[in-house]
Amino acid sequence: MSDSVLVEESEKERQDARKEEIATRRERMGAKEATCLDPPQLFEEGETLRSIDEAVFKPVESFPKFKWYVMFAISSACMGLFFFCFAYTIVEGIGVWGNNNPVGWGWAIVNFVFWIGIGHAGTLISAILFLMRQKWRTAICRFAEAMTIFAVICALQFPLIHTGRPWLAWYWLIPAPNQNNIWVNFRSPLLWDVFAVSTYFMISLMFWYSGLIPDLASLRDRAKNGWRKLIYGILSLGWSGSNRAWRHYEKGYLLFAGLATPLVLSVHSVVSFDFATAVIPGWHTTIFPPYFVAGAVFSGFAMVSTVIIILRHQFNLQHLIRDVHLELMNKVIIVTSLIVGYAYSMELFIAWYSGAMYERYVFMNRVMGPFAWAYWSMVICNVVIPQLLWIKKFRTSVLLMYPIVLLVNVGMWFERFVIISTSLHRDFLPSSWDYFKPTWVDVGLFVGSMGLFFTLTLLFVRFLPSIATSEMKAVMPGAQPTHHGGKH
Amino acid sequence: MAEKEVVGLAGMFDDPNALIHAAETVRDAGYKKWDCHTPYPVHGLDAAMGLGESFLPYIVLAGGFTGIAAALGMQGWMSAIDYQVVIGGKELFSWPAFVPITFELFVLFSGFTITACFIIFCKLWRWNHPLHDNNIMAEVTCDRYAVVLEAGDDKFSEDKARSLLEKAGCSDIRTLFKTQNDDSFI
Amino acid sequence: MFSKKFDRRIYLFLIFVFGSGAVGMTFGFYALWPANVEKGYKPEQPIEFSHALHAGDGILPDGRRGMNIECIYCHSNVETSAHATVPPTSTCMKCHSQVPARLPDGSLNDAAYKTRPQGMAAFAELKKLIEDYHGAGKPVEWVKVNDVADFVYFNHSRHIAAGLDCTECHGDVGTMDRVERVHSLKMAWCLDCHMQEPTETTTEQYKELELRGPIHCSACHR
Amino acid sequence: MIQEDKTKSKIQLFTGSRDEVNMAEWKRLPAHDENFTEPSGLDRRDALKIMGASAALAVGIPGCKRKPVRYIVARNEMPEYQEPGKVLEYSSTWTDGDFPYGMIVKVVDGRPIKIEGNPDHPVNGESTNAQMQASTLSLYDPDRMKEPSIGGSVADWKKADAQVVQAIKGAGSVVLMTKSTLGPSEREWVEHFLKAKPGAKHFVYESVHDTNRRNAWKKVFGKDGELIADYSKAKIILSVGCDFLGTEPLSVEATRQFAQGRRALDDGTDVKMNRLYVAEAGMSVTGSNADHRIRIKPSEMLKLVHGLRYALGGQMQKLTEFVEANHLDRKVFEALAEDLSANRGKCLVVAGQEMPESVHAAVALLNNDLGNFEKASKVFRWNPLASRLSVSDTEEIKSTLQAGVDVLICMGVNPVYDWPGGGFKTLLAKAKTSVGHGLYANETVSECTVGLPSSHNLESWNDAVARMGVLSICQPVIRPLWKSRQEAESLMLWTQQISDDAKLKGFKDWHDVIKKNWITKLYPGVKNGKIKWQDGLRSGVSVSTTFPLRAKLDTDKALELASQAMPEGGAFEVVVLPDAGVHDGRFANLSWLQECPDPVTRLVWDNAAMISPKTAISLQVSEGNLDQGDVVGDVLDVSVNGQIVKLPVLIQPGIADNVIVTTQGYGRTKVGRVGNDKGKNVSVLVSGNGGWIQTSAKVSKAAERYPLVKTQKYFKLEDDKMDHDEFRHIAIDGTLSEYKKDPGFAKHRYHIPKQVDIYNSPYDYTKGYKWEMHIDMNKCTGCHACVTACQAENNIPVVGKDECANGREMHWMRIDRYHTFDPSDTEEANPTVHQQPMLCQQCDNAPCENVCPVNATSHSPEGLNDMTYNRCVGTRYCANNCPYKVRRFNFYEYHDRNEAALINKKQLPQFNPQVTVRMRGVMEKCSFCVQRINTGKYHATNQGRDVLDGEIKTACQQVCPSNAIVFGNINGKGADGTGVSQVRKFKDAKLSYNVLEELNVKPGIAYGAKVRNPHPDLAKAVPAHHNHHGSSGSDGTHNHDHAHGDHG
Repeated sequence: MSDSVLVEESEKERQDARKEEIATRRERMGAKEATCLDPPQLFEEGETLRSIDEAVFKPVESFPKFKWYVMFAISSACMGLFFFCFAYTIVEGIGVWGNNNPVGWGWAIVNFVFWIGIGHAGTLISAILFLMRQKWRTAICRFAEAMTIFAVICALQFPLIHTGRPWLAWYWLIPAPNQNNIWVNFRSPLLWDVFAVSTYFMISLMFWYSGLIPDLASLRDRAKNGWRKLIYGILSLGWSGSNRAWRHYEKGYLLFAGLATPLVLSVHSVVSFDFATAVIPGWHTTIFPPYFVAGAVFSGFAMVSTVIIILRHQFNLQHLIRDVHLELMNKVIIVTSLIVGYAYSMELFIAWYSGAMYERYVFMNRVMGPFAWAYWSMVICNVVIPQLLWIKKFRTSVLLMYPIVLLVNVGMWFERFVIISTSLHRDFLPSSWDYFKPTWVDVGLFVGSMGLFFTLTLLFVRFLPSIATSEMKAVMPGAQPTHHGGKH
Repeated sequence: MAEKEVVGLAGMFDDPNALIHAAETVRDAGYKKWDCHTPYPVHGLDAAMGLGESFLPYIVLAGGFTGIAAALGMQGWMSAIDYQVVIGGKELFSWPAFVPITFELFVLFSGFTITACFIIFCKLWRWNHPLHDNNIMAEVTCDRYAVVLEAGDDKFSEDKARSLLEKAGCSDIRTLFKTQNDDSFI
Repeated sequence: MFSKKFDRRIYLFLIFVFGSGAVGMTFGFYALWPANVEKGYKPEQPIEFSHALHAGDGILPDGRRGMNIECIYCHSNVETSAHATVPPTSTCMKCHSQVPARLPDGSLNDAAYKTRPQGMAAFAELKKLIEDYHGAGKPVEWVKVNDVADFVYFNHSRHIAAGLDCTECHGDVGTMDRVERVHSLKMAWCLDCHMQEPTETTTEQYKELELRGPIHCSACHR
Repeated sequence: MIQEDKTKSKIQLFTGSRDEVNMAEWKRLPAHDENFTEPSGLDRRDALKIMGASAALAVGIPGCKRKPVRYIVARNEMPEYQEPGKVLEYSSTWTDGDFPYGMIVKVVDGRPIKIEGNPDHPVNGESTNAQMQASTLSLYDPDRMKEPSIGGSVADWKKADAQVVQAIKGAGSVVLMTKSTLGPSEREWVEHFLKAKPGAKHFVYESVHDTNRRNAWKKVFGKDGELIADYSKAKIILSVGCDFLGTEPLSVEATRQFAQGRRALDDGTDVKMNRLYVAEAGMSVTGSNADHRIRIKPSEMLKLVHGLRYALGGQMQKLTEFVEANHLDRKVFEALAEDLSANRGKCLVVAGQEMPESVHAAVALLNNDLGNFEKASKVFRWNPLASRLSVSDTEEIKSTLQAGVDVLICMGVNPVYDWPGGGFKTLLAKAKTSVGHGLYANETVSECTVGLPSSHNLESWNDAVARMGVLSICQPVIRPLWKSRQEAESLMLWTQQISDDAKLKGFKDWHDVIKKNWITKLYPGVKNGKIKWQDGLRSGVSVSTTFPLRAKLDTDKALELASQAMPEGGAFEVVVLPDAGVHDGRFANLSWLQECPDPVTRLVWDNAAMISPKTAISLQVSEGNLDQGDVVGDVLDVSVNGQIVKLPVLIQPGIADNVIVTTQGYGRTKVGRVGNDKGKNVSVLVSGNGGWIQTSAKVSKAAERYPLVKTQKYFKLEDDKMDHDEFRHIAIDGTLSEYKKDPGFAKHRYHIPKQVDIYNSPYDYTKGYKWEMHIDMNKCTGCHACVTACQAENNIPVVGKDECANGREMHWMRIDRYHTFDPSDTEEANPTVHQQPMLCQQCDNAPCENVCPVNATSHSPEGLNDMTYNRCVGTRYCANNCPYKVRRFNFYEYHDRNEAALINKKQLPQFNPQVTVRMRGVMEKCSFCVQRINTGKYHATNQGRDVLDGEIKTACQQVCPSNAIVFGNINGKGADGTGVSQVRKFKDAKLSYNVLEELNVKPGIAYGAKVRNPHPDLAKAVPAHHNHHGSSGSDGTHNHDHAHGDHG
């Protein structure tokens, strides 16, 4: 950190350079009037390759602002609460939670599904948008990928701690040779979860890290301080920007994207199998896999917006993560909101149409029963409020969209809560019906997991580039040759 | 200071079009040991350098199929052969239930294969590079492009190479020297 | 900074980390692997009772000859009960209040015989039995050697009735001066046998399943 | 020293024979000074914990590799018959309760661990009730009184005896208060005592007794004794406030007989169905089994009986007037009158012990009118030797004590707690010396000058007479754990010291007395008395057939007594009943009984003011918002004779309007850590001499609120919000006429889709053992004995009130209760009650197994759904996925967690060594008593034969008084070696159905649908919902296959 001296350049010099650059670029591109059919303007005029580097690497190369320390203090305090509640649960038992007999799964699994869902947006933005050649993804993909990893880390805490004997669960869930000669049950959706989520974590990590390598190399080469150079040097694995490497890298990255896309669909499908393969009415539904995936994308985009709006403001990245990016994300939010809205109504319709009395009852109970408050919170946050985004003003104004994306996060948490609690608390035999009330430990674990997430996020923006500069550069106007070289 | 050993020649460019042109020139000149260094992947450069499609997908596919085989083998052996635990009235080899894990392992093995390929084919096991020693690396990872001709190439001689680069339109040509003594092992 | 030497250092570092990790794991697993831990457990007992002398028929190092007493003479409930049962000290006294003890050279200890039971107490271990325990009405606290976890419900009678010999699990106790655990008595070890081809003594149900014994959970755990 | 192994002992069942306790050996049984109550070393839980911990530290240091050293502690001498781990069964008698049932005590390594009924005992047979099951728990209760005390400080027996004897010797007036359940030898020694101390008075005191009835019978039959009803012989039964299936003393026998009278399942052609009418104010177990239930205020009971008498005498008008005055259903009464008159000599009218003498007289007259006392009728027998003494007049006791006595001896009674109207403390204080003898240092004993600890039932010798010709022995199965002595022996020793009679001094101890009495009284003149004594000990009971005896009713006297009108009812009436769990409070410290749900209300750990929904509306009170998990409800100020008790509200449909029903036995203050300060003491609401019914009470809503915990919160099979069609066919019932038309109506009640498996099970269940169960809901009365038996057998922890409130009770077996209402009954006043025992269904396609990630629950080739605790990591997924919600999770370390409320470590000796004690974080559930199955199977296999039908019984099956539960091998042969096993027969019966069959989980438990037997004229009204559903049943050929086929 001792070398966090910025590359000083006199303001005038810089402006001049930029003007010059703009002029040449315009010329090269054959400037013309913009039309509405044009792709969105992803870069401000005057952006250069170097200016991107400088903007993106500034937070990494300078001391953080006071605000960063305040935020870090708060989030790490929350993280402390998480680990306290974690330890308390292990020492005392699951009894310290609100779970009871019909409602065997409470907030822990809600949080698990919630965090996994958050994570999915990262992969989606990175992989699916990459496959679809959506250039606007470049500004947010790195951050979204990091968010995936942190969200999966948060999610992974819950399946472990929610078991009654976590000290055994962590290795009994792995098909490892043992003295009992007994293996795991491959028919259990929970075991599918173990494989799906750990695969997802590994793939996300590798995908994210491969994306980071060129940027780490940039950081290495910009570093003045020896230690910094050493660390980034080791981490960048000797990346030299060689085109012989880029050739495989590009292909591999495409393959990663191609693998991550079905993976992300499969992971949330597998998570939904936890419920869909059960016999409990309200869980046993075939609509769950697509419904969960759409919900995951929905909540993930909302979470990306929630964090990235603060981030770009904090680090003055508005010119790279532009309002147009936010607007595009809001469009995805509208689409996915409609999908989940469709799923909600379809669940009710099918429950009625099926004629199965237990199924019908569960959905009537969701809408009108003791957890109706949660159901309607979910519907309002997820289906009603996002419709405001049809209005352009709401899509583009940060102040107007921020409450909406926050509420989508809330709503998606409620969605999982509704699915888990309302289905379990009243199932087949009325004799076992009961209600679920959380305890302070439940709340502490949820708030604490937020702390864990934001702590990791803050460390990430402090030490690693939060925008993929090499990818940004590649899609900059004028960055690619105007005529493609071929065999002449 | 003793005469330094020349390891290559680097031609620096500011414009991707010029780079493409230069690459085509070098390619046509028949060089084998040379490379382009860019801050981001430049479209068309592979062709300009005369490089074919990457062979990565075939290796990855093989890795993926290994994953499928491993998953089915593991699940089948553990559930139906080694210890036959009867679960929920299902057959011992109840394959529909094994599909999710098979898919996940396909992806996982493919992912590992990609990473392994990265390390091997992108030479991510090699930290040293002559560009570091000649202060060119910082430029090519930021905003400039370089065509590097290695001294190891059969056709390489410093003068010919320099003139080739000049012909390709390069105005900033730098000689790459071997600067560090690497004889000792540690 | 980034020289070939640098690369080599990194390779060395990685080799060291992964290598020591692998060695450590291998060693750790071997050392902690329950079968390796459990086997060979040979604790000191409150009375140095020699199974070799009582149950064996070989010659002991001190020249005495084993008496070849049937296991069931002392472990009398093994055919009817879940427990083989360690005998009460009164079982020892059935003989030791009557039979003369032998001196290390194998000759009869006539003095002991004449002045029994006080004379026999000359033998330190027998003295413990006769005076410290049986005489004082104190039970002997034998250290458990062949022990399974509390959630394992092993039934001796069923195994004896199925034709197993004591030695199949307990080893050749007749050669042990001090009893030692020869098998891990872990689940995997039990299954080695239970998953074998059925024998004649196997019940019909398990014959159909082509098993020697049951392998479902409630057979042993409840 | 009593265990082969300090840490555990594993036992083989079925090797035990019922043996006499050799006296010499008995003295060697473990006592308090040995390491019995403080097991050193590790127990199972510790071992489990260490396992877990060491696994958690899997990469720990190799040095700490071995588990803790464990020992085998070999005895010096093995007591006769004992083998380590072997179950010894001793015959004995239950003297703790209000009726001396015969029992078998299972003893392992010197520890009594389980109680079963004595099959040789003619009254209860193999069945028991819940309280008997808890006997072993009370034996080890660490809160028992452990040594004598004088003036509040600890003393030894010598000193205490000296003081008592001295006080008696110097006293002018001595009062001896005992309980009513004294055995013949005890009664004899009370006589000896009274003879030895002239001026001494003996009072019999109980807070729950049947003396009202006994006194009435004495008056109208002219002799002391009791009428014993045989419910199996009656075709029509009318209960006038009589809970003969619940809290009445003979309920175990009555339940069996009642169930014998309701046979529909065994064979479609052999239907035997009595009809039960119940007129009651509260909602009792009996009422919940009624075919017709009449909700009526207690003050109207006498009029009801008289009305019926008139109606039978042809004066229907009187009955009609009564019916109309009480807004009752005239049709029910017409049906009742018709049924009674059509079944003369084959019907039964019984009145509850709470009823005043006049009602009993009127009922006797009614029975007499119906010819039930005639010789040809077999429904009643006269028993001149009742098991219990009549209690003394409380006014007489009061006046005697108020006059001041020198010595007051309270033996096994607790009047300070339960004296009617309260205030015994001041009476006690008037005695110069007071002696309290009790199991606990209870409210009375702690107030006495001399407090003496009584030995427990299982530590005592005694004899008991169940009825004429049934004499049983109570023998100790363990030496007293504490420095206690049984009450009778104290009385004997004191009598010996104050008496001059040399004959009395010949007895060394109470064992001598019992032995001598047994030999000389039962077998006078028999030479080899000792053999007879040993036979007696072996079987536990001596039965001589002197029955049936008859009594002649003195109708004039009966008419006179029956004309004593009951006081007119006020705005509110209060009925105080004995509690189904803690009875009169004597079992208050037994956590099993505290947590055993009330058979009717499912209330645990409390008593309450039970009121009807309509009364709740008029009083503007509620139970709290149960929908939102809020159990804190309103409290009522119930005031009787100026005494106010604050009782929390429990709304129970079926209770008569404006009647408050509550139960005794709560509000104990000095019983122990479990029972103290639980519920409210309602003894102040009772007036002396059996005044449990208060016709003029004041009731108002109190300011405070109180949480009441029920283990079941929802009782309806349909939901209000839904269409009326949305009826859950879980507990299926039908009427007798419906059954006769279509015996398989249970399967036709609703549409079950065709079921297809995509997998074939690897097991062939048609061969070998396949354990299955059948539960006949026709027989089950919902008495909850099975719930407690299961708890005793399987080491099931008690969780406490707060945890129950959170829905975390651990009972492996529960009895679900559902209410349905007639559509015309909009107030939900009079429910039709369904009782359905619910336990693990051992599904062949078990949904729980599929979801366990670690194979902790899997299927055995014998059809059992195995739960392997040691493999379980506690994901709770299995519990979620169980459609029956029968899996229970250890949210905490319940066996250790709460010192005060729960079974703590000192009760460890009660644990069944055959069953793993589960640690925290582990799922558990009913295993079909797999420990019994395995040991039974080993036993048979070692002998080279198959298990016989009925050889293996589950704990719930064994205890069930009505034999509602049948368990066995579905592929097996009958007990006689031919045909098919009983469970197969029952499961193949047409009435049998599976709960939630449409899920295709293939449950291993089938239920026999309940056949109700309403009067044919009234059959339409009950049950309520069936007109809407399924096939009409009019087509007799509409069989099961058809129902499947047409929609598949």
